[in-house]
Order: sequence, then structure tokens, then C-alpha cells
Amino acid sequence: MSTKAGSGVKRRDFLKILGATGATTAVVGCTSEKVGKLIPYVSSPDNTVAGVSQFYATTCRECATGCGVLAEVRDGRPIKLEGNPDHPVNRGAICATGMSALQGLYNPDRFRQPMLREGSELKPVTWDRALEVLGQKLGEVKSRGGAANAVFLNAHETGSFPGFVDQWLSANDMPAHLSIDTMAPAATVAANRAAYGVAWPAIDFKASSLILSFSADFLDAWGGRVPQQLDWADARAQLESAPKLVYIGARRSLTGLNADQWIPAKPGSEMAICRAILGQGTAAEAAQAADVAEGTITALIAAVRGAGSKVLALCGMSTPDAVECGSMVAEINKVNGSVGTTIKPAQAHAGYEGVASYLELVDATERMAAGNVPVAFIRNANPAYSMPTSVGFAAAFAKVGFKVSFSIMPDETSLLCDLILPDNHWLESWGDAVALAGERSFVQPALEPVFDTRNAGDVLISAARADGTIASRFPQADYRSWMIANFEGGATAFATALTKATVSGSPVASRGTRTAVASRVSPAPALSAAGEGMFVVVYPSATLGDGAGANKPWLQELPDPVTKIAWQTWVEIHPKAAKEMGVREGDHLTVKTAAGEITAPAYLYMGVRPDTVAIALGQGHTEYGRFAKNVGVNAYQLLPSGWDTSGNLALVASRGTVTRLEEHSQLVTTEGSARQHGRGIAQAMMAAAISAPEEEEHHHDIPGHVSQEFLPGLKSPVAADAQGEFANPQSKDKGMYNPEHPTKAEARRWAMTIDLARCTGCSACVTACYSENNIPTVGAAYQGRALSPTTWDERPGANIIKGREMAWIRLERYYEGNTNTENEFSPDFETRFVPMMCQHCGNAPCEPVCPVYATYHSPDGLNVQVYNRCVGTRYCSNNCPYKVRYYNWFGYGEPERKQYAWPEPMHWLLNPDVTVRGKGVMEKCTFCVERIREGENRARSEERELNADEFTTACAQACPSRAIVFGDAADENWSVAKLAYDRRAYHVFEELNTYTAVVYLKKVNHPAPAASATA
Amino acid sequence: MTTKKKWTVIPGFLALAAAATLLSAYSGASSSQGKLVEQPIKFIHNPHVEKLGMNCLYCHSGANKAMDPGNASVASCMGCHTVVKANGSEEIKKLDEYWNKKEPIPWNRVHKVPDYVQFPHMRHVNAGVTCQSCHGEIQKQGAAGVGEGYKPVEQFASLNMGWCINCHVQGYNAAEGAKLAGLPDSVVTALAKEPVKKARYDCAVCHY
Amino acid sequence: MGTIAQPVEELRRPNIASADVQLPAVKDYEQVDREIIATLGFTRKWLIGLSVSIAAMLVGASAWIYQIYWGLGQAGYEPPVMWGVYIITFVFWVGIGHAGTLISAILYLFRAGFRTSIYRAAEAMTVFAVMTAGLFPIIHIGRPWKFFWLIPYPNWRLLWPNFKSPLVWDVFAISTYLTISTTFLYIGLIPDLAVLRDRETNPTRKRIYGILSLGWRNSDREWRHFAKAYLFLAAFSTPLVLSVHSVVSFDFAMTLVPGWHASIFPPYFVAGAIFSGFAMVWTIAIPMRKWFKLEHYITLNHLDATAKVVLFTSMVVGCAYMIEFFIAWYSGVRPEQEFFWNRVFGQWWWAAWIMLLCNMALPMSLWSQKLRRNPTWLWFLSIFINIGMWYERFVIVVPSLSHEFEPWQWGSYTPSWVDMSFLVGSFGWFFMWFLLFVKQMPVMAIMELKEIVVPRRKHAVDGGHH
Amino acid sequence: MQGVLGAFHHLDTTVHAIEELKKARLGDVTVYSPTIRHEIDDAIDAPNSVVRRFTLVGGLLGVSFGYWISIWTGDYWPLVTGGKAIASWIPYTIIGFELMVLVGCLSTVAGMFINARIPRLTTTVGYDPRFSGGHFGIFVSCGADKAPQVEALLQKHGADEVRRED
Repeated sequence: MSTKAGSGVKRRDFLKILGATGATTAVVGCTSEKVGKLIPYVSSPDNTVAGVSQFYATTCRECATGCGVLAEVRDGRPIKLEGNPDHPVNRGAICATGMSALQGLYNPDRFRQPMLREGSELKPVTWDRALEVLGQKLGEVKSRGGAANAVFLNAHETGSFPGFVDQWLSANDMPAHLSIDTMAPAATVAANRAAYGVAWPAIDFKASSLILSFSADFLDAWGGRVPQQLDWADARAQLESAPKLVYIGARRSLTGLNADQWIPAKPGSEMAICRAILGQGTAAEAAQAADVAEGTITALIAAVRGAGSKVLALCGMSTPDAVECGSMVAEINKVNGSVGTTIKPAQAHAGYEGVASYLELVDATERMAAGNVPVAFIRNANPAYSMPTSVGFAAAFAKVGFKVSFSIMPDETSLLCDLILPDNHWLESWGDAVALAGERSFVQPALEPVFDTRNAGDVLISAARADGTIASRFPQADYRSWMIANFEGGATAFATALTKATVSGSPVASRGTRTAVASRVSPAPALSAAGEGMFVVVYPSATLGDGAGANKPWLQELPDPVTKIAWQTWVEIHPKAAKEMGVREGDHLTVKTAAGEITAPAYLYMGVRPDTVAIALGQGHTEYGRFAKNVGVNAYQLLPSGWDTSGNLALVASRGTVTRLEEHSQLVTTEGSARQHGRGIAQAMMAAAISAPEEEEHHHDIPGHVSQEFLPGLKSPVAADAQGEFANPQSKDKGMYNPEHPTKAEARRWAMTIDLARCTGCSACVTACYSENNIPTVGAAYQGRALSPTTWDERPGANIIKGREMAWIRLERYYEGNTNTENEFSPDFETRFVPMMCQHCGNAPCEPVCPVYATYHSPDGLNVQVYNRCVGTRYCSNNCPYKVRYYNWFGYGEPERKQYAWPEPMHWLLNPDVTVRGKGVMEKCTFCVERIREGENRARSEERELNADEFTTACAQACPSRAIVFGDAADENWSVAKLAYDRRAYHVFEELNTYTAVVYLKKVNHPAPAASATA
Repeated sequence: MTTKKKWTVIPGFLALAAAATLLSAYSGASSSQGKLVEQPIKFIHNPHVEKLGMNCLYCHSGANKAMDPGNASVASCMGCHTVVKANGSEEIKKLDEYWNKKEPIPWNRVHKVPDYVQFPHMRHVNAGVTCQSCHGEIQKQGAAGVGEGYKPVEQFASLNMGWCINCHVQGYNAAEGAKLAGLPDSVVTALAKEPVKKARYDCAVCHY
Repeated sequence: MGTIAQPVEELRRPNIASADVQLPAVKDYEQVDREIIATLGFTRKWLIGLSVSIAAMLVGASAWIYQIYWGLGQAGYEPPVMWGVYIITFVFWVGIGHAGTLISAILYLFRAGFRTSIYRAAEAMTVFAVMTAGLFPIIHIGRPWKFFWLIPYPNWRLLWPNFKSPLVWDVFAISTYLTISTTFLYIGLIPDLAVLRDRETNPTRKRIYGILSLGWRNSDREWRHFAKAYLFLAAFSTPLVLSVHSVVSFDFAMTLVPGWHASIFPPYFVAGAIFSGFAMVWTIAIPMRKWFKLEHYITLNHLDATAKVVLFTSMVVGCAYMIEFFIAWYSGVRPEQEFFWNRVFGQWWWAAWIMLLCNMALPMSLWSQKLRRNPTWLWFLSIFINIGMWYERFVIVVPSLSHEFEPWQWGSYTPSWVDMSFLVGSFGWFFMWFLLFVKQMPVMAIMELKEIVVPRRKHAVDGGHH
Repeated sequence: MQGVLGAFHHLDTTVHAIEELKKARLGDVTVYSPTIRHEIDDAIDAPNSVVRRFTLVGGLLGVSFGYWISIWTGDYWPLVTGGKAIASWIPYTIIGFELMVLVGCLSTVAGMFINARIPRLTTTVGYDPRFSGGHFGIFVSCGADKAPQVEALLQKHGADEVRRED
């Protein structure tokens, strides 16, 4: 099979391939295509009905957590990933990164066929030729006896594949591979191993009453964020008895913003605090080292003592002394007796087993630099990007005799290789994963490969079978057969296991053992309190990770949960420090450390110490596809090559100088004002007030608020609400719809509750909505507008700078307190996250202004937007107090326009149930009306009524906090009907009489657990 | 003073033009009703349906289960046509070719609603709307054979929004649908007594 | 009636003429014909002006094609500011379009003598301004090719427009206004076209004027019905003028946007429209009276009278500005208060102050009679008022939208080069029509001028109707 | 059309001629004047124009159509917007008003056209281009028998020119 370079797989070819191979998944006709063709199957696969979704259980491979996902497959193509409700790890939830795997699958810049280097260029070749070259080169290496010096760098994964690779390597007399996971919190893992004997003990938030987080960003990128968030939200939903969180670190991360108290300790001073807590030092020493009030430390010590075994201390630091500090944090748990209560080593998470240390990678780099490595294999790891530049990986890698890449994307490392044997995406692959010790979950293909790619396992097997000397060790034809052969119970049991979320058991093949690496360079020096310059905190991005997510426009477009910046790198600096330096937001700052320097615009953030700047990883790719290339800067350039005592990279390891440049760029932010101006959008109440009589707190902080009773029944007291008092059979107000109409649609009132006590601001709902509703991403550099007849705005995020992001649901992040930040540093501010989407008002201001009825109120309570009727006056948006209507400024859905948001084959992920909106049309949240209709159709086909909580919206489905509940408020059997009457319920802008169908439940605040008596 | 009232002609013409515009707009002049499309194989419904009594769902199996009715896979055609060769018909030979090449038959679409219309076939079929109500007397298509006088499937209805809405609001006349479907008179008369079936005419039923 | 016996020597007062604005330098009917017809015919300057206007119009036209191809994103819209230069310019031109019908209809009913000399030019200006304004709603919508959906016509979708939407009211108000003001202009033109037909020597032009004049013969019968029809048209146009800008103001006032949601909007907008319309009349009429040598038709008395109208409307507008601030303060509604503070001291403080300076402060100079009678000052003032009124709409549209209820969605706005092309194009389009008009049609109503000129009499009695 | 046409240069002589012609009853009198002069109106003493009836009927038709179309279309496909009544008469008043003005004005113009008999295709008979300039004109529609009498009358009143039309 040969395909020309750059030519995509044509739809017809795709159909043919599938039909011919008769795979379990296949494709039917273009039910949703514009072409006037009606293509049937050649032979129709079992249980497939055109236009009806099937769900394949598989396991997410985007991070080490190993969540179970369901791939929704329509006509042979996955169109959405959802959490698998049966999977013990994620219990149905899913994060933004996981959902965005689809954009990795359908990425237009993926390797489309094998490639071979000819001179300086990679040229497409056939698989036969590629395998021939591979065999030949392997033969050469082995014949020269260089096999022992081969290097195989694999992106970290659990399951059988690592063992399989090591088997293959050992058959070729090569050393075991290195499993690279730059996102793994290696210091924590090392400390956990030392303290608890496992890499990652289970964390029980619910059992705790006081959580100390030493930069343990369990809601951002530290550990398994979906299971952690689920547990955290459940724990916080206990309201009055919820655990309180104290966050200790120089930068307030998303986890920090969810904390009840922030102790802004200087980087490197955490040990002193631990010592004070453990009684090994005094509070005064700790306070001095950490540069915080002594009273705070004293109160903290008292709080920890008071909490006893309900203390949960977590350490997620990445300083040179992180392992030591982690051990001391574990000591706090031990001393308090909370091991086994809040920290459960018995229920370990297995995701980080087998991760190679940074030191091993440095060692391999040094061997390469010395010219000792004859052949190197790379699979989806990208050390040319994700290692401190000072290590010099790229230059070292260039000296490798022959470099083979199995990566799916043309990233910085792959493009240095000589032979590209593109692997299948995990959604096209067979595989397995072990997330919880002893629980195995499977990866199965949800579609035939999009491009001319092959599973790396299959390729390794063919290479081995081509080599007569070792062919006998690989009797199976491909990796799937190899897996089945190694599966207890064989093919039948295997087929059954595929439909299950997890099965007990472990992969048969185990990893090879790697030789320990001796440290040849001294570790990074500890951060000293007395040094020069500002602390430079580098942290993995909550959306892009360490950069692997940067090629996915959904993740690029998703604003960082803390800073709300997208498509950019920024330098966080405290407003006070900025004022002293004369820096305004957006002014370029050069941050220079001993290792290197970067320049990025300043973001004034009150959640960072004034002597610290913070920079996220993830951007600054020089390759890796159109969405990643030349966006932002790479913070790895700042990192010194030193490591901590466990041999892992310390991200917070240096001080640097920060200088202001004359240049200025606008921040690509979705943030308007971060203050509510007393408008009662994000409301909160103190935990103690929940059981207090209701009168005591009632809207007094909203000036101009019309004093009236909260009417969760969504019935307007003033205007004639369209649906009348549907909930009250005695009422004569039957609303404006014909109750006699046979369809009885007006009996329903679709509604939603959002519990702000649960919401963490993680933004998974945003990406879920993009995925479900075909929302275009608009921030890519090619999507900008014309600045003059001849020039285009090619800044990444140009449209977002213009406020044109399309997120139907957005996460607003409002601050309370700390209004004098530019003159004073204070850690005591509160953050409230509000998911804001169309409120589906009973009396919607947007509706009567539309001249063509493109928006109106449907009998079942939806504020409907009819795209094909819309002429685009944008009047509705002007009149929407919530500002949740989004406009198609360009032809984002038109392939012939440069702003097209789904370059081929990305359009394969489009949901056929949702219209792709044309230019000049208004769009907004529909409450996933396509899911409502699907549910109604299903119920109707089965000749029954809808069951309570039968389906939900995409945002609610994904939400790892379970903050969003959707349903029929008019039917008491649905959960939402009960929640809407909660004690904490309120409508946003109730005083405008919009009578929204979205009911928010107030956030619950707790007093600072370690409030200083003097403060 | 004036000799002839020629000027009266001008508003007359204007009125005529206006009337023509309105009429064409109202009658759905933009629709492709009556469209005939050549197909890669001259399929004939008539012998399959009337002669063999095959149910529509045999080939369009999704019609009562899914939004999309689906179309027979080449394999299911071959289920009969490996045996049934109809005296070496050219058209069946074409089918053989597709099967041998393992290629789907690229049928041309006849009935097509725009992308922004979500049309659930199963809701209609399950509600008792006969296929013929929208697709015409499809059982008679191809009665003349594939030779001279062959007529491919024709777009029966205008598929205009007004056409859809009319049925949703006024209700579906089951007797008329049954008559088109060629059901026995007894059924038709029985159905005539039933009340018409109305449906929702909310925009968001079809447009989302 | 016993009029037959009445001595004809005592001249009856014409329909319009109050005695206050007379034309002493105009002696007889023939002079009127001669001097007005002298304004017609092409000149070099005129051709240059026309070319410039057409070039400007083409800038706008190409911008439109460009924008339709790419989408509205090429304009400077920056959500939440979903309306921008197009709506501002729309309201600006609708406002300009108010003076003409006001002068020709309302002042006709009020028998304001100074209207006679200026009403034709003002009415033409109205028609062209409304033609310009009418384009902008189409330009501003996302799918201009679907604009006809706003018009109620029977269709196969069985769908009708939403008559509750202020935009549909707009469609009705603007199209009615355009139709009526065009009709009004044309009806008034018919007798003058007959004059041109009868004086014209070029056979082609004569034929064209002949067709346009519909065979008008100045007969008693024609005059009788003409006078009555004209009166009723004026009577209908009077509330229409007031309604049009009220309806336009409803586009804003019917919403709940802070800064828009105000019951004062209709009178405020109407006053502003008259204000800006008169300014535009000056912008056009002051150079025209000079270049066309019509100073003895549009006398300083005329300018003085119009200046008083401007002074009055300026005070109404200024009062409305102040009332908005007062209400915002008095209401105690925080979003409202914050918005108005932001209007004057926020991001667009300069726009608000341009508005206050041009519309409130500068027109106060008209308290001085000397300045009221100084054409040069009036012309410069008219330019300031035009700018001020454009900014008034800017201040209403942009800062209000950028600073609504939801602080998270507060934003900014910068017009793009495409927006500006449309602004330039709108002036090109307007002046193209106006320039074409002034050289083909009489810029003053010949028939009405004759009405106030003392007719020739054999047995004249001194005094006449003076 | 047969008759006698007289052109006058002065208003007072025209008025006197009209008055005398009316008394003499020599035929239908048509008066041309470059502009409206009430002296001439008074001399002719014609009945009030019927255009006002067209206006009234047009206005009433317009306002009823305006209300009807907005209420009927709202009710025809009842879509609820903003919880407002389907037939909201207050906003529909605007439609009613605008259509009243529109139809009222157009029927006024139609009334004027019909009553004034325009557009007419020719002006040559019984008309002189001077009448749109500085001259007044009187056309008396009469047969050849009465023509000399009319000519005499017109000349007596100081007509600049008198000619017969046929």
C-alpha cells in the first residue's frame, strides 16, 4: 500500500479498506455528508445500525492514570470519548486531556505513512521498504555487536506492552527500554516508596478533616487527577464536615485556589515547616524561613495536632529537596496515625510503576553524546522537547547511528529520526493497562487506522519474524494474537474481557530490569533563602501537561483554569512586584536563569509570591504539528540539568533575574473582570450558616437586588412564564402552551443545577462541550482576521484576544478579597469558579428581540437556537445578561475558508447529530438537545416514558466533580428536581426576572484552618 | 383630454409580477420535487416488493430503529442474487462486479433533507406512517422493467419545511397513507375512522 | 363664497408663507426659473466631487464583498460588543434623515416660512440619508443574503417574522419612512419637473423630464388635488418622523442593557436626530448657497431661524444626557451606576467628552445672534455636530455593550479597516446620490418659491401682502 | 379637444377673466398657473378635493392590516418568546401605525393621481409651456361657435395671446 505524501486517506478508500477487512468496526454511508451519495456497507457488521452510536470500552492512554473510557462510535468513527461508569478509577468521569485524545487521533499533522530519511529530508516509503530497512539496520547493529548499547525510549505506559518490548529487546540482545513520563511526580513517587512502600497509595479525602498540600496539585496535574477530583468533590460535598485544605507553596495552583487557606511559603522552605509541625524545629524558625507570619505556623501546628489521624498531608513538590521533604510529609501522616485512614498504601495505584528516572535518561543522553549508541528507538516520547535544553538531548541524539521512531506525531524528536514507523493511535490499537494493582483494563481499537500506520507491536513482531535467529520467539502473527496467547483463558475470555471495564489479573510479561545508573554529575543544589534574583517556579500545565497536549486545539483553546490564558506562554508575577518593576500586564519579561532564558508576556497574579515568578510548561514547540508549532515558549529552556536525590528533574530549582522589555503583547485571555462587582454571580456561604435559620443571609450584598423569595420552581412572579406553574396541578396557570397537545412536551422542564461547593474549576466540562457540540476552536494562528487587505493577524489566539472564543460553557473565576494587591501582598483571597452557560431562561431576554424567531422558548423549557433560521443580527447576544451566546465570525465550518476549524481528517470527530454552524450564525448551549431527542426517541422506540436520570448533558457526563446535574425539573423523580430546592440554591441575576433553568448551589466556605490568632 | 388610459397597464404588470413571485415562493419553487436521478444499477423496487412481497425493512433495516433507514449491504443483495440471476440481467451482472471487487454500490441520493434537519425515520415508521406517504408509491417503481420506459426512483414529495409542518400540525391521515401503500380497502376504511395523528411542531424537534 | 367680489388687488397669503422670511431680492417668476435652472448642468468641480464620492462608495462596496466572503469577523467586533460601527453609522444616518421630512412636513404644518428655500435640499438629503442608513442593517447581519426573512411574505416554510422584535419594527419604520419621504420628495418635485420640461431645450433631457413630470400641466384641477394630497402627506409624515427615530431608539431601549434600557430614549433620539439633521442641512446648504449663487434665496434670516432650532434641540439633547446620569444615580442600581461612571471616566471617556463638547457646549454659541448669522461659523459648527452625533451613538452602543451585567465578559472594541471602509463608503454613497441629484433636479422648490414671490399685476396696489 | 386658450401675464387680469368666464358659461374653464394662488382658487371656487377620502380609507386599511398580520402570524405558529403574550397588542401598535402611514400616504398619492388625472401622456393640447414659467393661462373648452366670443372676452381682459386649439 502506498499513499502519496501529504494526501489524506480518502473517504472512499477508507470505506473500501473497512469493507474488505471485515473488521469489527466498519463504516456506512455518508448519512451526514453533503455529498449526494448513499454508500451502503459491502457486508454489514453485526449489531451495527447506521446512524446509531455504539460504545467501545477502552482505556485512556493520555496519562498514567489509566481511566476507563467509552468511545462513542458512529458509522465506524469515534466521535466522542466519555468516562466509563463501570471503571473503578474514574467512575464515568473524564478530563479534558482524555477527551482531547480524539484530536490526537484525527490530527491532520500525524504521520500518514512510514518515512525514511534521504539526506536531510524524510521521504514517504512503503511499509515493505520501511521494514526492510529496519531489518537491515538491526542486522548491521547486531552484527557489529552494538546491540547492547541500543536505547529504546517509550512514552510511559502500563500493561503488557512494556514487557513485550523488553522481550523483543532482549531477543535482540538489547537492554530494557526506558519508560519516559515527564509528567510523573517522580519525587513524590520516590518519597512514597520510601515511606509507604508503594509508588502511589490511595488518598481518602473523605476520611480526612485537614489536608495539608505541599504543592501537591491533586486537581491540576499531580497524580490521577480524575479519581482525585471525584474523591475531593465528594469529600467537600459533605459541606459542614468537609475536610479543610491548607495549601503550602509559592504559587497558588488550581488546587491552591480550591484551598481554604494558602500559606505562601518560600520555595525551599517547606522542610522548615515540616520540621516545625513534627516538633523538630520551632514555629519561629519555620516562619522566618518561609517568610510567613509566625502565628500562621503556630496555628497550623495546632490544627495538625487537633486533627489527629484525620490529617492528610501530601507533598507534590519538585524542588531539589523534594524527596526529603516528601519523606517528612509522610512522617506527619505517620506521626498523626493517618496512614491507613487517609493514606491507604494497601490500595495502591499502579500507574507510575516502571517509570524511568530522569537520571537514566540523562545517562542515555550522555552515552549518545559520546557516540556509543548505534541505534535508538523512540515511541511517543519527546525528550528533544521535554528535557532541559541544557542537557543537550537533540545534539546527543544526532550522534546516534540509526534512529527509529514509532511516534504518531512529527514531534521534535521524531523529526530527528532516520526511519519513521508510525504507530497506531491508542484508539486504533490493541493493548491493556494496569491502573489499580491487580486490575487490568483493555485498550481496543475503536476504528480502523485513519492513516497508513501500523501498531508498533505488530511492527516489532514482523521485524523479529523476519530475523531467522529470533523468529521462533515470536510465534504469533501480530500483537493482538500475542496478547491473546498471553491471556489467561485465551481468545474467548479475551473477547469477554473487552466488554468489561476491568478484569483482575496482571500482564504476563513483566518489564525487563534496567541497570542502575550511577550519578556522574552532582545533583542540583538546594534553593537557598539568601540567593539573588527571583524564584523561578516551573510547573506542568493543567491543560497541556508537559507539552504533549499542545497539538490538540481543544486543549490549546481551553483556558488555563487559573490564569484563563490560552494559546500562549505567560510569566506569572505578583502585582506588587510588577508595580515595583513598572510592569503592566502583557509587558514582555525576560526570565534568565543560569541555564537559559525565555521571554514571555507578564500576567499579574496575586496567587504567586512577590519574590517568585511562575511559568507553565507545555508550549514553545518548534515542531509537533500546526497547532503546537511556534506557540509560546518552552520553559524547559530555563531549567538547570540538575536533579533531586531520587534522580529526577527538579522543576523548582533555580533563581533568575527578571527584566522588563519594551515589547508588549496582549494576553490571550478569556477573562474580563476578575471581580464580581457585587453582582452575585458566584455566591457563597459559610459552612456554619447552612444549618442557621434562612433569614440571616439573604442577598444583602447585591445592591439593587429585588427582595423576593427564591422560587426554585422556575416560575416567574412578574411576567407570564411560558410554562406556567407546571409543578402545581392545582394551579390555573398552565402557561402559554397548549396542554392538550398530544405530545405532552410542555409537561417537561429541562433544568440544571450546578453545585459550586463541588466545582473545582477544572474545565473538563468545557472540552466535553466542544466535543459534543461541534464547537469550533478559533485560536490557531491561521484563523485570525485580516489586519489590512494584505496582512493577516497570525498571532496564536488572535481571535480569542478579540473575545471571539466559542466555549458554550465557560469557567468564570472570580476573586473575593485582596483589593489592594499592587501595594500589598496578602495570601488571603478567595476564588469562586462558576461554570456559565445558557441559562435557558423562562423569560429569556434574547428571545423577543430576534426578528426571525431564530430563538424562542420551547414547550419543554429549552431556550432554542435555530441555526438555520438565524440571520445573524446578534441582537440576542446584546440582550443576554449572561453573555453566553457565541457568534460565528468566520466560516469555521467551511472547509474552503482559511479559518476552517477541522482540517481533514479532524472533521471526522464531528458529531453527526449536531449541525455544524455556518458563518454569520449565533450559537449557544442547547442543553444538549440532541441527547434529549435521542433519549426521547429511544424511549419512544421502546414504548416507554423517559426514566429519571436516563441521560445527561455532555458537561455533566464528563464533570469529575459531579457538580453538574441535568434533568427534568418538573418530574420529581429526576435528581435535579430535588437539587433545585436545595437550601443553597440561587439564580444568577435573579433581579432581572429571567427565571433561569440553571440553578446554582452556593459555594461553601470554611474558615481558614490555620488562621493566625494575631492576623 | 386624455385619449387612452394606457397607464393602467403598468400597475397591472406590477401586480402580475408580484403575484408570480409570491406564488412561486409559496409553492416551493426551490424544491427538487420530481427529481429523477440515474443510478449506478437500474434497481427496480416493483418485483422485490410486489412480486416477492419483501418488506421494506429487509433492505432499509434501520428505518424502524434509527434516524437513518440505511440501505442493503452488497452482501445482503448477494444473499439472493448469487442464485437469482434473472436470465443474465445486465444489472445483476453489475451487482456481481461490485461484490467481486468488494466495493459498495455508490447509490445516488434521491431524498435528502438539508444537514440542519434531523429526521428520525424510526419515529415516523413506528408511528405508523407508511413509507409511501413520503416516498410515493415506491412499490410500483420499476414496474416497466429496466429497458425502455425505465424510471428510477423519483423524489416524491417536495421535502419543504411547509410540507413537513403541514403533517405535524394538521395530523397524519393514516387512511391516505395506507391507500398509497396499497393496503387492502378494509384496512383503509378502518383507519379512516381513527383520529389523525399530530406531532410537535416545535423548531427544536428537527433543528438542532 | 363671496370671494368673486373680492378685489383681487389685495393679495391672499400663500399656503406657506409667514411674513417673516421674505425674499426681497427675488422679483418675479421668471427670475426664479432662471436662477434655479442655472444651478443645473455639469461643472468640473462637480465632476471631481462626484468622482471622489464614487471612489469612496466603491471602497465601501469592495469591503462589503470582502466581508460577505470571509464573514463578519473582518469587522472589529469584539464580543461582548456585538454591535459596532455599522449600527452606529446606521443610527447616525437615520438621524440625518430626520431633518428633511421635519422641515418639509412639520414646518409646513406650522407654516414656518424659512422652510421654503431649504426644504427641497433637505428632503433630498433625507431620502439619500435613509437610503444609506437602510444599507447598514443588511451590512451588519451575518447572513445578508437572508435579509428578506425579516419581511413578512407568504413562504413555503410557513414562517413569519417576529413582530415583537424591535428589529422588525425597524424594518417597517425605515422602509415606510423611505417610501414616504421619497414619495413626498417626488410629489413636490412634479410641478418643478414640469418647469424643467418646459424650459429644457435638449430633446432627450426634455423627454426625460417630461416622463418624470407625469404630464403635469399646472391646471387648477391638478393644483387643487396636489395641495390637498401634499397637506395629508405632511400630516402623515409628521408623526412618522417622530416615530422612526423612536423605533430606532427602541432597538436600544427595549433591551435590558445598562445604558440602553431607558424610557427617555425616544424623545432623546428624536431630538438628537433633528439636531444632527439640521447640522447636516447646514453642511450641505451653506456651501450650496455660495456655489450656486443662491444667497438671496437662503438668506441670513433663514440661517438664523435654523440656528434657533439647532440651539433648542441641542438643549433637549443635553438635558437628556444629564437625565440619564441622574436616573442612573437615583435608581441605585449598581450595574447602571457603574456603567455611567464608566461612560464618562472609563475606557471611552474621550468619546463621551467629544459628544458632550460637540453636542452640548459648542451649540451654546448660538445664543449669539452674530454667530447665528455667520455662515462660516455655522458650517464649522455643523461639522462638529456631525462628529459629536456620530460619537453620541458610539457612546451609546459600544461602552454599554462592553460593560454589561456579567463582569467576566467585559470587553473592549476597536473598529477594523473594514468598518472604516464602510463608514467612508457610506459618505461616498450619500454624496454620490446627492451630487447626482443637485445637477439634475432643482435644489429649491420652484413652485413654492413662486408662491411667496409677489406675482405680476396690471393694477398693482402698493403694499401687497407685506 | 377643442377650445380657446389665453395666456396672461398678470394675476389680476387672469382672475377677472376667470370670474367673467364663469358668469358667461361659455364652456369648461381650465386655469393654468405657475404656482398655487389663492386668488385663482377663489375665483374658480371649486369643491373641496376628495383626496382626503382616499387618505382616510387607506389609513384605516393600513392600520387594520398591520394589527391583523402581526396577530395572525403570531397565532399561526405560536412560538413563545421571552414569556410574552403571543398577541401582544402594544408592540403590534407600532406595526399598525407604520402601515397606517404607509398605506394612508400611498393611497393619498393614488387619490391625487386619479383625481388630477396624472400621469397623462401628453400635454400639448390646451397647454403652453409658458404656464409653468411666468404666465397664467385660461383654456375654455368650447365649440367653434362660441370661440369668437371667448376670444373676445379673453382679449378684453388683457390676454397676451389668444389662440384656438383643436
